Amino acid sequence: MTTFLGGVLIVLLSSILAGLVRVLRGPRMADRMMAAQLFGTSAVAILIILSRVTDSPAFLDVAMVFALLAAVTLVAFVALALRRVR
Amino acid sequence: MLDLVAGLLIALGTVFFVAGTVGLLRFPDIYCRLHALTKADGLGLALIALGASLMARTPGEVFRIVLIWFFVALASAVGGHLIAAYARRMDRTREGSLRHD
Amino acid sequence: MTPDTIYGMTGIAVFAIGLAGALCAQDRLRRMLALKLCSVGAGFLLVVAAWRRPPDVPDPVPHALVITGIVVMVSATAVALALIRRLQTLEAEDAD
Amino acid sequence: MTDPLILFDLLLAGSIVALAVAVLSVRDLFTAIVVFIVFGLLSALAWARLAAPDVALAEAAIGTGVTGALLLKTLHHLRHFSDGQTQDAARDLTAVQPVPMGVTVANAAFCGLVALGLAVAFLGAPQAGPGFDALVSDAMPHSGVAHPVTAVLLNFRAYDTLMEVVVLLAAVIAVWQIERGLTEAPAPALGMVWAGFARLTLPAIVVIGTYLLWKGAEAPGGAFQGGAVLAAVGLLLLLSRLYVPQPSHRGLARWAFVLGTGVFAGVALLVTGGGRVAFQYPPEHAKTLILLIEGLVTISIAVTLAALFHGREPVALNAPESRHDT
Repeated sequence: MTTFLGGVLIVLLSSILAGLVRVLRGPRMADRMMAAQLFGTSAVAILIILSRVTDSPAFLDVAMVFALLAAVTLVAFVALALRRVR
Repeated sequence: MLDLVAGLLIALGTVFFVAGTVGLLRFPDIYCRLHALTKADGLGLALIALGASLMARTPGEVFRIVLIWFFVALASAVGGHLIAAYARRMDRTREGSLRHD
Repeated sequence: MTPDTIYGMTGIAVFAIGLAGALCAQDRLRRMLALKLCSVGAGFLLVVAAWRRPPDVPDPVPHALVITGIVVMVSATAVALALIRRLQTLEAEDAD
Repeated sequence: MTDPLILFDLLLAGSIVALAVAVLSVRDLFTAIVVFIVFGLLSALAWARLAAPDVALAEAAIGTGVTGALLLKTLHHLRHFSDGQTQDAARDLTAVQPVPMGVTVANAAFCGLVALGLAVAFLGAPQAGPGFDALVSDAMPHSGVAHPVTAVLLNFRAYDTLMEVVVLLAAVIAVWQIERGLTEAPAPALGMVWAGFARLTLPAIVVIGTYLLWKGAEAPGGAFQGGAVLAAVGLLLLLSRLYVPQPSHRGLARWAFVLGTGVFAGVALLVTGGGRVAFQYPPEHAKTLILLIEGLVTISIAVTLAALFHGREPVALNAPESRHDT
């Protein structure tokens, strides 16, 4: 089971790395920001699985903080950009 | 048995994550990518959370996993909305300024 | 190969990259980012120093030091970024 | 020995180094900031992997919350004030003459040498030398809390933590002075969906922040993590202009800034008054005192971090100090 979950972790991490191509290529700022949002979700998934593998429930709190604060960077981006448009 | 079901759910969730990333890379414009992203990562995390909570030891862990899933789903829905609204407004002002010129 | 060697080398690499960036960066914001990379690299080395083979619990003192370091770094970042913004404003006014 | 996660470790370590290179080498500054945020995310994962959930929590809360928002705000300001649509205009203002090749090579060689020295020192060091673990676990019964990291932060090395709170205070004083008299930006229109989201999420973040603070006594968590999470509420309120700092709130904010430092130092003085050394709390009151300090320090940290993001001191619009004070 641990080996299987290790494989899942590697796939999830690779999906983050593949998504980085979108961050680097853009073309718009919103594209880059959106990809970062997806990475937040992937990191939460990685932490949930990691907490199972290493049997440490404390990682769930880290995942919870990521889940709650995922919106902050995004809201900062949108709110700051819209200020200039108005 | 329970482990098997949990493993299947987690594997399925991972497939959704991979699909979301492929959509992020392959779809032509920002609105399509947003669609791929919010659907895929929402569902993928739901399946992984379900699988992980099947393997949880205490009810407290299950509760926290459910809470995490709920917050991520909420944030990703609202984030998708905000990004889409932002992109649309940017498109409009760009068009407007072009017509103005 | 154990996690501590792997992440220890990562920390050293990140520190060196940050140092190179801080020396070579052209604009102020990028130099700030490079210094932040340095601080994360140092944090890696401390956390690695605290790591013990799994049945043992890690050493709490370096963890506390890194947490202190993170908070001090965010204060330093805020001041540096405020200075960057102010300098930019003044330069823009001078250019007018 | 054959840890099934070793491949995951190698991949994670490799991507962290690659991201560090990318932060410094991509041309667009906005991309660099996004890559830096992802770098913070992955280093939090690595710290979780190294069995340091406290550190991962602090990095997650501060790295994804305050730091990212601060960097984005600064970039927005840079592009706005150089009033070009592209970042090239911003670069023209800040960039200087090209650096001669020799200097770059010398810098790279110097950094390589530093890295080499560090690597030799690191690999040559004895595996898992004597740390402070034994000392800490011996002293744990006297600390008043059950979580070693919290015991170190608020009891054994409380001087460090006091100074850290002082650094935060100094930072907010400096930022208020630097940004004296700048004017407010107008509110962004985020729409109905955002309003509903805020109504649901902001209280939830408050609950989770308090939970992290409370949990710090026996498990990973504590004042800094809790404070950073609570600061995110302030950030969201400030960004969406649900709360606009008023000049009349300045006094309250100042009290909140000094609250943590004041109580921390006050408790130390009180303990000295009882004929003990500054942070040697009487064992029967240790837990109460630590929780009191942590609670108030959390409020202080949350308000200070939010103020550090907001930057300028709230002043009346027709105040004597204006932006053109030079």
